[in-house]
Amino acid sequence: MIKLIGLVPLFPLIGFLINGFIGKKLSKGVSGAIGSFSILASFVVSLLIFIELNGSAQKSHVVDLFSWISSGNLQVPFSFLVDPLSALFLLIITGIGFLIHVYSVGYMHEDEGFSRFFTYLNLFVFFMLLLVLGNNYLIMFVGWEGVGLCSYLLIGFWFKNTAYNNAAKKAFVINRIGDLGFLLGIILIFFTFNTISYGEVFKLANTGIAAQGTITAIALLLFIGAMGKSAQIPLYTWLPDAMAGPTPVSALIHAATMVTAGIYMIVRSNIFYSMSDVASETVAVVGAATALFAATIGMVQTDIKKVLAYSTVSQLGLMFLALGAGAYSSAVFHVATHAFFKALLFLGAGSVIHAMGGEQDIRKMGALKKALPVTFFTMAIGTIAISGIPPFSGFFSKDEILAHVYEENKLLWFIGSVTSMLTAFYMFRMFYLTFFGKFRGTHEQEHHLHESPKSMTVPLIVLAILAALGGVMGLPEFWGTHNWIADYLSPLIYRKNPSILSHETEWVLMGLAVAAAAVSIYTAYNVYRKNNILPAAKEEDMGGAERFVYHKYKVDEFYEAVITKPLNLISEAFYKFFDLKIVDGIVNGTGQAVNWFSELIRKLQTGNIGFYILAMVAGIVAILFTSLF
Amino acid sequence: MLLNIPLTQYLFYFLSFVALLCGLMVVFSKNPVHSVLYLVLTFFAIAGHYILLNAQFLAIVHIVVYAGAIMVLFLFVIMLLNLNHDSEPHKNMLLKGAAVLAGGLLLMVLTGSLKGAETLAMHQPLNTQVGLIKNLGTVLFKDFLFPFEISSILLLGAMVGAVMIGKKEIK
Amino acid sequence: MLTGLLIIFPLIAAILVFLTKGKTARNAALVLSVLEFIISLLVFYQFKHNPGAKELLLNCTWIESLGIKFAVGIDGISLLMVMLTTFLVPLIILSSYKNEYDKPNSFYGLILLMQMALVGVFIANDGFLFYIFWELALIPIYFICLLWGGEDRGRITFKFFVYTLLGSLFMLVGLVFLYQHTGGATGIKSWALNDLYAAGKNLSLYQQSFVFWSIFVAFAIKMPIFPFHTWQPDTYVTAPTQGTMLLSGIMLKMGTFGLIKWLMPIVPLALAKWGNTAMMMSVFGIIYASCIAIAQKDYKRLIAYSSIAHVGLIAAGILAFNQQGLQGAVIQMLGHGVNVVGLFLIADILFRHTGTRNIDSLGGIRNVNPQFAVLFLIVLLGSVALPLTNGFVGEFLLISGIYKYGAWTAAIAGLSVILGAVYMLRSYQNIMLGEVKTSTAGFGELAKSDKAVLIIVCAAIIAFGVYPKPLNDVTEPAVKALLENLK
Amino acid sequence: MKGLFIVSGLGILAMLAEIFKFKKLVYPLVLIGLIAAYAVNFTEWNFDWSQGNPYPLFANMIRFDNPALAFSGVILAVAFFWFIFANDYFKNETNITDHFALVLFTLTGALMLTAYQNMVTLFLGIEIMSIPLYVLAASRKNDMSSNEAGFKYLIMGSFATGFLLFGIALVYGATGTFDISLISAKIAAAHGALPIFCYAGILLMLVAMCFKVSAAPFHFWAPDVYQGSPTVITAFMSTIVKTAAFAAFMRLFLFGFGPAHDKWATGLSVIIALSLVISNITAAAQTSVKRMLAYSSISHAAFMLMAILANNGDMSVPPILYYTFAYSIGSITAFAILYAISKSEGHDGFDAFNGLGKRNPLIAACMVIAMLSLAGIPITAGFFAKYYIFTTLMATTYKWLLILAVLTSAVGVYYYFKVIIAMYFKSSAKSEAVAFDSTTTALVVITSLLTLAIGFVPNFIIDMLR
Amino acid sequence: MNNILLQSSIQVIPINWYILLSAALFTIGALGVMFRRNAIIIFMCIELMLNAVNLLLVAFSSFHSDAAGQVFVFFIMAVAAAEVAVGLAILTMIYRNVKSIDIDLLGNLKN
Repeated sequence: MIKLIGLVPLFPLIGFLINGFIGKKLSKGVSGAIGSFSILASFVVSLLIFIELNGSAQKSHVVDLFSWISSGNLQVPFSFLVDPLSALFLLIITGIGFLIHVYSVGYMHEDEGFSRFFTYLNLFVFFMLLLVLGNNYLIMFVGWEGVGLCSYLLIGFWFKNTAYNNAAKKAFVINRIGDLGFLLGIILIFFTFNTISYGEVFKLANTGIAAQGTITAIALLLFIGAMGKSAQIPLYTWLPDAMAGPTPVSALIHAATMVTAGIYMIVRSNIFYSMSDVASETVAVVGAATALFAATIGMVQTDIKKVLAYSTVSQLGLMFLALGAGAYSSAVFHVATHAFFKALLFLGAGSVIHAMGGEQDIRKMGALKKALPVTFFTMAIGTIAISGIPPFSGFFSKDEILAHVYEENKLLWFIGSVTSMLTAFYMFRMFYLTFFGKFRGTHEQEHHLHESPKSMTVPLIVLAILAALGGVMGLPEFWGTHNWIADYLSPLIYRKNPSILSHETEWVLMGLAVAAAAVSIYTAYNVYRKNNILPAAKEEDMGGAERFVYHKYKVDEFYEAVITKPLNLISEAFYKFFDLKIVDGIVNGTGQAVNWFSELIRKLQTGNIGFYILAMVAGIVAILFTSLF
Repeated sequence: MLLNIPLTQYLFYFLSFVALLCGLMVVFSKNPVHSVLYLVLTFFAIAGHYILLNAQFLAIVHIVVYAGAIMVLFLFVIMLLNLNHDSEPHKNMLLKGAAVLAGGLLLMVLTGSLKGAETLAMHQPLNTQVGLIKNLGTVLFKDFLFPFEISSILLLGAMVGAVMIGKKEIK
Repeated sequence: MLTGLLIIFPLIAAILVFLTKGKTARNAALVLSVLEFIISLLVFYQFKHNPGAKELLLNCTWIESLGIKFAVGIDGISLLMVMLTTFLVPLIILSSYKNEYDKPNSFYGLILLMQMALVGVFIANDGFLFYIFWELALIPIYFICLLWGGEDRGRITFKFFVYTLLGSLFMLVGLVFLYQHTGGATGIKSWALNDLYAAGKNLSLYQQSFVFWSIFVAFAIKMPIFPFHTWQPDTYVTAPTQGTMLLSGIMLKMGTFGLIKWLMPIVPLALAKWGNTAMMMSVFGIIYASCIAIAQKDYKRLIAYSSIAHVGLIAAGILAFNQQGLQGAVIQMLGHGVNVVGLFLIADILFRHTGTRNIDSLGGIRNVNPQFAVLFLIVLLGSVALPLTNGFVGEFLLISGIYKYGAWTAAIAGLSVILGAVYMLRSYQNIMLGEVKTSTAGFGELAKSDKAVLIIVCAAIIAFGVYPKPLNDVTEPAVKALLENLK
Repeated sequence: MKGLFIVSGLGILAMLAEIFKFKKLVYPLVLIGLIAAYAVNFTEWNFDWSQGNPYPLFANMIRFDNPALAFSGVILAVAFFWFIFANDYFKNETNITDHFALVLFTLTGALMLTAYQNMVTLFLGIEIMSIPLYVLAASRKNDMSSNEAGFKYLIMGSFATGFLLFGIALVYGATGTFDISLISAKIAAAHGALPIFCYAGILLMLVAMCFKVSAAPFHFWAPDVYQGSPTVITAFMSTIVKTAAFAAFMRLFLFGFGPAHDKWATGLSVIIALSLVISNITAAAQTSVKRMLAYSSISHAAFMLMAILANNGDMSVPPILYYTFAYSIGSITAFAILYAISKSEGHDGFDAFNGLGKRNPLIAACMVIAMLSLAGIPITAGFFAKYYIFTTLMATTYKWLLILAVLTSAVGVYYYFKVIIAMYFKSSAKSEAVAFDSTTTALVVITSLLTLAIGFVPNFIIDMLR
Repeated sequence: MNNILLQSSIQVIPINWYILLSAALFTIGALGVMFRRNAIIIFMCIELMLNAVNLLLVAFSSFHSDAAGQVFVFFIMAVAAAEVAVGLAILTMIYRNVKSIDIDLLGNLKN
């Protein structure tokens, strides 16, 4: 079965081609079915491979397809690698991908770009699978950029809207900044190890043939790539804007899969980070900063998807914090659980938006509990999971991360803990404002409120189950239970730090985390449920600090002022002044100088014989004089 | 003292003086007819030089051709065109100054290049007979036969040209 | 002999086309150029199976007393350039089907004549022959631009002509200088490529520097790289679309090709001394042109500047002069050739359908013609070097090559990846996305010929992005030989 | 040698035609005569002058050795083309026979200049060539421009002759002979120990020759004379006369004063540089095509001088030979077209060519070839000519001149292309074709094809003298 | 007396003096050409220049005892005559047209 790994990306590709070429001629049902079932097929194959891999002793299988790029000793085969990490990601991608496809059949039913949507979505899955399946960095880069493209296409799916298009463009460009770092990292890897295939690179790196500085450089360059794709400071600003895309897109790409590519990449390259303290510390600090920063912004957002988006950024920051602390399997664990509950939350939000007729402002919602029971129930599970309440999945993964961070650095642990507190607070804030209290929308909306169709609710339910139970993958070892995921990934982790925490400390930490979450939830309950305090309806009503945070600390404005505007100014200056006036001016000036000179010399030809003869004699004298004396 | 210097030398100085003076007068006299006459004088002075240089035949030819033919032609044209009055407007002073300057420089450079002429050895023994008609004839019709013949083309060309130009255009 | 045919056939074709009248001209030109493509396929086949075959070489005496021979030959690099030429010319001809040109026979005849010169440049093995073809390529394109160009064409094409001619005259001086130093021991001077290589290596640093700059300037102007580029945007804008395609798609490659084959291996010492300066010019040009492209409103001008940026990257890759840089350059030359033809065709289509090329007054075409939007997008992705398009393979190798030369240089050169995305996506958004405007409402369907060209271009973009191996295989030995030569 | 006799005989025959009333026959006779002269010319090819002597040697006054024959060949061939082009001129002029005679005498002088071996023959050759030319330049008697041209040419020409003679006298004084091969031997033997006035003499002759080939700063006469003279005569001057002047220049300085190269080279290099700059730059500002061609001829002169400057002995001859031929046929094409156009449009400005691309496509194409050739664009003859000069000069220390030549060539392209742009880019009020008679058309096409042919296969001419 | 005259001047006068004299005459001629506007006088000045050359040639001829120099002078005379003939013909033609022989009036062809 592993030999047939090519099938996994092939199915979505076929789906993409069918929908892309003849999707318009197909009915929506057929088109949706092709899209969904191609993913399902992939999922099935992935599952089989996963099982086979678990059963076999050899944990890493390379499947060569063809030689892609070859230039001297730079050999880049198009080959796939099946190992625990990629197999796990395959499952997440195809599994959640399938659910979201199914969900989309319902969600996008009224949209005229229905088949186009599935085309893009299938293409996305194809690239995402390439990303995780590739056996070398360049294949990963192919998927990396490919998913960026799909993200671009899907964010700007409703292409008539200029704001959406801008968001899409922003996402692509910012990702490209990261991609450049990634690309340079790959090139550095190549020139350091003369290969870019994972196995060989890691083996060579482990022997320590590369200088420490080089390793750090590689790690940092790769991390730049990760920062772009996984929306870390300073390249995170595209992700909240990316909510312009249809909600299933937000769920699949901007929450569950694509944005975790950075984590995948670092886990893949964990050896570099283990070898370089500078790099891993950078990762941890950036992760922690992002986590806290995004969480604070999430506190005051009023758009349901924006709340979730900042929460995503924040959670991703948490994962990077884990990576920086060397807790690679914990990060992957959190990727998985986050995929479950964040996809769930987004889809739930989608269901809400669907019911509200497109309304996304939580200030205009409220009391949706009754009208949307399934949505309410499943979202409740998601919210609890993300807040870190046991025994839901988020609790285990987050706790594992925090414990590891505590080992490494107390300050970062503190930041991580504060972030979880804030997370619990704003998630419940959103939850209460959406489902409880009074309905604050228009009459018309109230009239139309309805639970979503089966195609949407079934995926919600499935995801809710996963979000609730996903924790079993990584039960804490100090409970005496088996941490499956840590074991599962251990062949990939080159340098492991044995845990030094005592069980007592771990219990205390866990207790603290749960208590903190509970306090947050209670506060949220108090404010938004019990006292029914609404966020300010208008910006003018907000306090100065709140408004500043509401405007995301004006980071976009800052970037605009520091990067975009100067770039445009430089462009204009280069063009209007430097190019047209100076460079071209010199060229044209030469021509004009010739003309001017020409008019001048022309005057010498006076027509007067006396002058001609005089000039001739002068010439003779000059030549005789210079040549003879 | 005086006798130590051969008469030839006196003659040379005298003729040179005349030639140069008349030459200058050609340039500076206002009336074209005067110029012609001065030029004739110059030619005579030069003819004198020829004789001093033992080129007697040439001296005679010189007088005949230049003073006798060419200068007469000049005079003829001057009379024909009725130019025998000094009506010539002056060149602008700048150009005149430049002309004098250029002329002076030319002279300077030419004389400057005389340096080293002393090294040139005179042909010994000196043959005083080269300028005699017999000698010249031999050279002209032996060595210089081709130029001699071909100069007929030159004269023919000049003749045809002068006639063609001189003819009144038939309209 | 096959190579000889490659040169002669377009000449015959050009004469035949000159003799036709009216619309038959373009059909004849198309058929003949396709035949030429088939010939080049034969050459490719021969080369693949028997690279040393006699059919691929031609070595006739021409001006024997001056050591000038009519010598042509094929190596991997020139083969690809020839393939590019023969592949693009039919496309260019096909793309003109919707444009009504008067005197079509002259128009197409000149295109075919140009093809001859271009092929000649790429396969010449003799310095003099190379120069002749080099100059010869200039004349048809000058007339194409002058006779069928747009506004202010007299001045602009003239500037183009003088500028490039001046460059090539300097090249002639450099080549003649080299020629004078050939034949060391035997004293028999020769223009043969290998003799020039040998002659170049024996020169002193001072002499090599002279040769380097005199020849480099010619190539730099042709490509063009900063600061020799100012003829280019105006010319691209003014020239008829087919002229622009020839200029940017193929003719530009003469410069980069020349750099690879006719300059770098000749002057190793000068390269060590001046390579940095040239590299800085190229790299600065990338950023400079990209920035300027951002400020452009006229779509054709935007592509023109983007082309300067791309070619700056190619030049930088060549100047790095290592396996990856050179191979990347060759592949990117192909990629750029195909992409830019696509882009200029798109500009032409836009202009034909809406009457404007100002991207601000366009918009929403995707609503009207989604198919065009998709084709456009693919071409655009190729030009921003998305993986699995032809642009990526080249760009990756190029940046690798430059990286070997200098990490920071590569980082700066790599900025083109980002800036390219900025201006390309901005133009795409302004032209295709958003609400329909009055100018674009009546956009309508694409003409069959346009669609065919775009589809072929897109297919090529994807095909060579996914499977560039044949290109790599062909270039690798040639590049290795060049690098060997330098040692 | 026989060619010289035939041509001079033809001249005399033409004179007689007036008297014996066979005016009508003169034109065909001349053409036949030229062909005969051309043919006869080459029977003397590779004649071994050291062996027996079927021709009188004239005391080494004149020697039709291979270079001389080659240049004579060029002159005769171009003269043939010129006569075809000028047929219209000979039809209209009243004094046909005189014109024929004068032209043929000039031709005689030109042929002499290719072969002289002695200062006397040099001097006579120059004068035989020049004096009828003065007349021809002034031959449009009621046209003030023509008068002025003739007069300017005459005055300046005689003035230059004065310098030439003074130079000859000085050289004679220093070496005691007029024979250029003996002079050469003497100079070589002296190793620079000759009196300075000898070198002054050489320089004065250099100046005089530069005057004849119109190199700056002795070029002032050329544009005025070229413009004022009848177009046909201008064509004659800029092709045949120029070729002859170069043949003479080359013979004198390569074979005569070659050993004193170090004394005159610096001066010549300055003259070349000045010519390049002044001619090209001034030409760029011209509005009259004819005058532009005059300036362009100065720049071509500068190019040919480069080969002389290189002083490669025999090796310098083929480049000049090739250049003169390439330049001459290019000029003949251009002048033939210009002549017809200025006759039909009434002026010779650039605007006269407006719209010619549409009006007379064939003629316009030929003009393009001529302009490309003059501008030195491959694969025309003009390119190869320039290239050949480049290679010759590249072996010397005067490489800086090449850079200057390249830069000024670019300027040169500007004014040649002004014609092309006018033909194809500018539109004319008139749309009907300019009348070209069939002989002119045929001539123009043949010379254009020849331009391309010898540009592509220059072997014949350059290998001629090996 | 006879004895003195028979002694060629070249034997007592250094050749330098002749060159100097010729140069001076030549320069005077050249000066005249530059200095005057009257075309006829300009012609005469040119004749003066040619005569300077003649004198020089004859001097050198004697100096070298070589007749060729003197023969050369004949040719110069012939040419001078021819030149003058043609020149004066052109001059009269011009005079016929403009009623002047002022060369500064001939300035239509310029630039």
